[in-house]
Amino acid sequence: MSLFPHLTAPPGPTVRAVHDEFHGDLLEVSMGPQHPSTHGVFRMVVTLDGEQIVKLKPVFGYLHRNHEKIAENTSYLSSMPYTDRLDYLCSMSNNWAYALAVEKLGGLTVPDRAQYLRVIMAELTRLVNHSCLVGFLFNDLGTSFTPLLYAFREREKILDLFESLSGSRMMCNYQRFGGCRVDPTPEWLATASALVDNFPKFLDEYETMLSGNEIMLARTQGVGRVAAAQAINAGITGPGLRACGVDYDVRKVDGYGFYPRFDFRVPLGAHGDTYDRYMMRILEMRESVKILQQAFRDLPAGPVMDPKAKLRGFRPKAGEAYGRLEGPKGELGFYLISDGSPNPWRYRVRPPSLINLTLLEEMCLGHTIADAVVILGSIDIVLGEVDR
Amino acid sequence: MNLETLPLQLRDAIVGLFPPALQWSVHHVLSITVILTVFGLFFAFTTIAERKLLARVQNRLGPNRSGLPWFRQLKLWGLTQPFADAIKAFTKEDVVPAAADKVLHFLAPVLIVAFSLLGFAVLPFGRHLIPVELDAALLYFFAAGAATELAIFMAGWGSRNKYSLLAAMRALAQLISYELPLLLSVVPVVMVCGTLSTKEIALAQGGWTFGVLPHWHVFTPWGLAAFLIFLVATLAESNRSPFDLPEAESELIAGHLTEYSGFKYALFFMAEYFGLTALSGLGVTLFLGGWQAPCAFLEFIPSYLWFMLKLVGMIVFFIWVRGTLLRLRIDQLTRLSWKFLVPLALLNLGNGAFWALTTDWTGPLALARWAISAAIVIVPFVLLGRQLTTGQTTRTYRYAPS
Amino acid sequence: MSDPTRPEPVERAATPAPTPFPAAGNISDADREDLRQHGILLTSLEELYGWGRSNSIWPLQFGLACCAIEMIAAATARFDIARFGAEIFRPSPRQADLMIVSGTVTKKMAPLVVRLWNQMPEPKYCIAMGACAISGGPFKQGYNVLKGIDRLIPVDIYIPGCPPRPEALLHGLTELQAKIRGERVSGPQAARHLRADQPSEFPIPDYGEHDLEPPSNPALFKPPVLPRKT
Amino acid sequence: METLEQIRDRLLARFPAAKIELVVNPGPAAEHSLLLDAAFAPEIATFLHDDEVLRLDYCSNATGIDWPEKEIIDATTKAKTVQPGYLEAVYHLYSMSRKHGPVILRLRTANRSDQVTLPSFTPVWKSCDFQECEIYDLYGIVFAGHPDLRRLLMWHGFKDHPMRRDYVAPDDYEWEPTPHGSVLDRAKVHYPATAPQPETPKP
Repeated sequence: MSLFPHLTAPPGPTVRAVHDEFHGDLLEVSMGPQHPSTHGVFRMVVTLDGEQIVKLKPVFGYLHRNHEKIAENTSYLSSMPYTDRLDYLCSMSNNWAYALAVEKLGGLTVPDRAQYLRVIMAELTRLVNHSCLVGFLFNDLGTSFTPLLYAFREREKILDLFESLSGSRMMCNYQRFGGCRVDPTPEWLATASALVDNFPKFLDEYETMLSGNEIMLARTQGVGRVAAAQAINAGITGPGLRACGVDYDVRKVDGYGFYPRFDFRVPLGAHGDTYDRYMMRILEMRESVKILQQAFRDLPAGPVMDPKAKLRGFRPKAGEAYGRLEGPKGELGFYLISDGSPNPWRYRVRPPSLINLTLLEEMCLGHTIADAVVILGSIDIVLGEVDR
Repeated sequence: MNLETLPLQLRDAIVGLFPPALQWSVHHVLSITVILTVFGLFFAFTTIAERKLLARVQNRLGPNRSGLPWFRQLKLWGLTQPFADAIKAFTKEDVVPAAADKVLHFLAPVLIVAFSLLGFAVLPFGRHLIPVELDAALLYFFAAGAATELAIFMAGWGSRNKYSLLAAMRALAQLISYELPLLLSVVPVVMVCGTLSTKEIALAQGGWTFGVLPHWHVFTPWGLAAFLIFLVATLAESNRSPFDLPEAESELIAGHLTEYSGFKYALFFMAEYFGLTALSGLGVTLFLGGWQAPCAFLEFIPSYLWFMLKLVGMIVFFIWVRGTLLRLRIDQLTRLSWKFLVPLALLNLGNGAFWALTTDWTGPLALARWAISAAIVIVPFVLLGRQLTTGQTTRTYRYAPS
Repeated sequence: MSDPTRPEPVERAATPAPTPFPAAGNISDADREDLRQHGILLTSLEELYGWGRSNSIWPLQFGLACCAIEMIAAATARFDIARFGAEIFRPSPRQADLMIVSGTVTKKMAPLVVRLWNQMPEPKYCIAMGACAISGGPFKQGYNVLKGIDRLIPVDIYIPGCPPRPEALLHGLTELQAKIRGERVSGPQAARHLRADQPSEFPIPDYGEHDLEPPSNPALFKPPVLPRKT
Repeated sequence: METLEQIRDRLLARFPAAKIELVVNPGPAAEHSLLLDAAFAPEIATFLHDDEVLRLDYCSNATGIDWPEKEIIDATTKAKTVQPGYLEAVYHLYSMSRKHGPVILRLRTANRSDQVTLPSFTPVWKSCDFQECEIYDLYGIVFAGHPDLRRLLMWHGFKDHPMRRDYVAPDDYEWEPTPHGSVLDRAKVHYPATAPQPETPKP
C-alpha cells in the first residue's frame, strides 16, 4: 500500500480502462538486451495491447561488471581508471566525482588551477555527452544516423583534446585526488578555447535543423510526461528533473569546485516531456559554453597537483564521505567508507542513469512502443553506469 | 540509324532469327529479359547510389574500395559493391525458424518480388518502349502494387516472431491508409486525360506553352497537388523513410524481415527497390511527362533516356528524404493520411474535374482557370496543415532565478 | 594478448607471408597467378566467392559496453567503416555476418551472446573487440564477468585495447577480410562453415546457482594447465 | 538546516518509544548520521519527508554495507570481545525544495544470516525502488513493504549475495603471467605447486 498514491499512480489513468474495454489479447515483447534502441544491454519486458504499452518492466544487470566489488579490493588510486568505465561517455566527470569523494574523505585540498581545469573538463564532457545524446535520440526517432554522425563529428574534436591531454580518447583517467594528472600546454588551451568558441555554431545548426522539425515536435511533445512532484520523489536528477521545472542543479546547490565563481543559468522546462528533456540539453550546452569561456579567460597559473597529496598508499582516516556532483546525466555520487586501510571498506556509486529509470514505466504507460524507445532515449542512460 | 527506335530494331532483328511460330514467345521473353536485366542492374546501382548518397549526406565517403576480385588495384569507386553483396547474400545460409509457418515464410519473398515486378509491364519507358499496351494499365498497376503489402503481412505472420507480427500489423494499417490517397491522387490525371492507359497519358503531356513550359501535369495546380500526395503515398507504399514503420529499425529490430536471412532477405531488399522504382516510374509517367523531353531542342535525346533520367531524379529524392527525415509514429502516419491526404485528394478530384471541364477557357479566362484551381489546392492545404499541427510549436524556456 | 600459452590466435595472418593467410592455403600468390593464367576456373571462383564475402561484411548491431561507442565511432565520418562495405549494421542476427563482441561480456549476458551467435546464419565471423571481450580485461576479477568470449564461441580476430581505437577496429576488419579471402572452398584448409566436423551452433550455458553451467565450452576452450612454480 | 542533534531531539520528541542514535563520523568529512530503530523507521521517514522545516523530499542514495563480525582487542585489558556482524542500509536524504542536506539515515539488521529484514523506504521515496532491489541482490537485506523486491543485477536463481565480504567467487581462475595479491591466492588454490618446471617455449 503506497503512502503517496498520487505520486505513484501512472499519468494515464485510462490505460487500464481502455484495455478492459476492448478485451484485447496482450502481447508480451522482450525488448533487449540486444535491441538497436536500448543503448546497450538494457532489457524492457513490455506488455502491449496492440501497440499501446500497458506494462513495462525494466531488467538490468547485463553489464553488471562488479565495479564496486573490484574497487573494494583495490587501493583508492587504482579505482580511478575504473570510474572512467562507469559512464563511458563522460569519463572526466566520473573522475571528478570520485576525486571529490576521496578529497572529502581524506580532507585534501585542490589547487586553484586544478579546480579550473576540472571545470573545463567537466563542461567539455557535458558537451560531448549532450551532443551525443541528441544524436542518439534522433536515431531512436528514426533518422538514418544522420544527426548522430554530425554529433560525433563534434565529439571527435573534443576527444582529440582529451587524447592530447591524457593519452586516451575515452578513458581519460585524468584526475587525481588532490588535483589533476598533467598540466595542459598553452597550445592545448588555445585549441580548446577556439573549439569552444566555435561550438555555438554547431548548436545553431542543430537547432535550425532539428528543434523545429514538425515530425520531431509531433513525436516528442506531450510524450513521456512527468510531474515535478513525481520526479522529485523518484529521485530523478539532471536535465530530466529540470525539464519538469524543478530548479535543482548540484552545481548551484552544493557549489562544489569553483562553480560559484562562474556566471551561468539553469534552464527549466515546463512540461516534463521528451521535448523538454531534449531542449534542456541544448540549452545546457549553451550554458556550458559560457562556463568554458569564463574558465579559459580566468584560468590561473600554479600547480595542478596538491604537493602534499599522496597518491600511492593513500590511507584516509576511518570515516565516510558522500561526494556528489552534477554529471551530464544527473547527480553522480560516490559514497566511500574508510576503515583506515589502503582499500575502501565500502565503495558505492550513486548512478544517475539507474535512478532516472525509476519512472520509466510511468512515463511509457499509455504510449506506443515507438514512444517507449524515444522516452528511453531522452532519459539518457549508459549501461555501464546503470549496472556498474 | 535512329537511336529512338534502336531497341525495337534490335528486338525485331533477334526475333526475326526465329521461326514464325516462336516469334510471339521470343518477343515477350526478350522484353521480360531486358526489363529484368536493366532493372536488376538499376537495382544494384540504386543500392550503391543510396549508400554513397547517404554517406555524402552524413559527411562520409561510403563504400569505395570493393574493386574487383582479380585486379586488387582497381577500386572502381566501390561501384562493384552491390555484386559483392549479392555474392554474399546468395551464399549465405538460409535459416527458417522452427516455429515459422514454412509455406508462408517461403512464399512471402517470392510473391513480393513477383508483385513488385509486375508493375513494370505497363510503364512506357520510351516513345515506342512499352512492354504491354493495356487499356486499363493503371488499374492493373495498382492491383499488382497492392499485393506487395500482402506479402509483407505474410512475411510478418509467417515468421512467428513478435516483432514481425507487429510489423505485419503496421504494414496492413499503412496499406489501408495510403492506398486510398495514392489512388485518389491518380484519378484527376485519368479525368483530365480521359484514359487509363499509361501510354496515352504520357502522350497527352507532350507540347509546350510558349515553347517553354512543358505540358506536364506537375506544372498545373491540380497536378502539383496530386504529385505531392502521390510522392508521400509512394514513400508510404514502398515503406521508405519516414514511413518505414514495418521495418522500423529502432523499434522493431527489422520488422517483418527479422527472421529472414541470406537470399530471402535479399529478395525483400530487391522487392523494396523494385516497388520504389515502379512507383517512381508511374509518377514520372503520370506527372513528370513520362518520356517527354523538357524542352523542344532537347528532343534529340532518345525518349527512354529522358525517362531514366527522371526516374533517377525521383530515386535520388527518395534517398535524400531518407537521409534527412525522422520516422512518424503509426497513429500520426494514419492521421496524416485520413485527415490530410485523403481530404486533399478528394478536393483535388473536384479540381481535376474543374480543369477537365474548362479546357476551352482562353485569354483572361485561362488566368481565372489557373487562379481558381490554385486556390482549391492552396487554401485547404494551408487550413488542413494548420489543423494537423495545432499545439505543436517550438517552446521558449525560462531560467532559474539565481 | 600477451598470454603466450593461449592457443595460437588466428590473427597471426597479419604477419607478412606469401599468402594473406598461411593456414588456409599452401599455394603462394605467384602460384595462384600462374594457375589463373592457365585458366584454373576453381581458383577464380574461389577468389570471387572470397571477394564477395570479404567486401560485404555486415556486422550485427550489438553493443555491449564502452567499446560499442568506439564501434559507433568507427562508422562515423572520420573513420567510416562504410568504405569497406561494412556500414550496414543489421539489428537482426539473421542478416548479420559478423559479430563484434564490443565490451565486457557478463555472465548474465553470456548465454544471450551465444544465442545470438547461434541465430546468425553461416558463414559468420566473430571479432572480440577490447580487452574485456578477449579476457575480461580490467574487470577480470569480477564475479559476474566472463573471462573472454572465446570460452563460449569461436573468435576469429582479437582486437586488444581498452577500448581499441576505431582505427584498430578497421584494422581488425581488414584482417578479417584477408582471412576470408584466404579461405578455401574445399580440402583440409576449407573454411570453417564448409567443414562438416565444425559445429555451427554452440551450447548455451544455463544460469546456475553460483555460476554459469557450464562456465565454458570444454570442446572449444582448453585453457593451458600450467603447474605453478614454487 | 538544523543540526543532526536537533533533528534527533525532535524525532525523539515525536516518537518517544523509538531508539535513535547519533553515529559520529570521525573522518574529516564529518558527515554524521542517525541510526534509526527499524520498527519506527517508516513513520520516521514519512515524518522527515513531510516535515515543514526539513522537507527531505529527495532520497539521493541508498546503499548497503556489510559489517562481518570482528574481534575487538581491548588495548588495556587485552580482552577479546567479538562484535557481532550485521548488515546496514544507509540513506542519503536531501531536500530539493529547501535545497539542503544531506541527512544520513542508517538501519541495521540484527545479524547477517536469518534476521535480515528491514522496512523499505520505497513507499516514501520511490527513488529507493531499484536501489533497495540492488541491496537485496548484493547484500541480502530483505526490505519489507517493497512493492517489487527482486534480484536486480544478478539473475533470478542466483543464490549468493556477492557484495558480502565473505562471498567467494566461483573458481574460474585463468593462468596469468604475473599473478599477485588476491589473484595469487586464487592461483594457489587453482594450481597446486610443483617443482620448478622448464620454461615454456615461447612461440
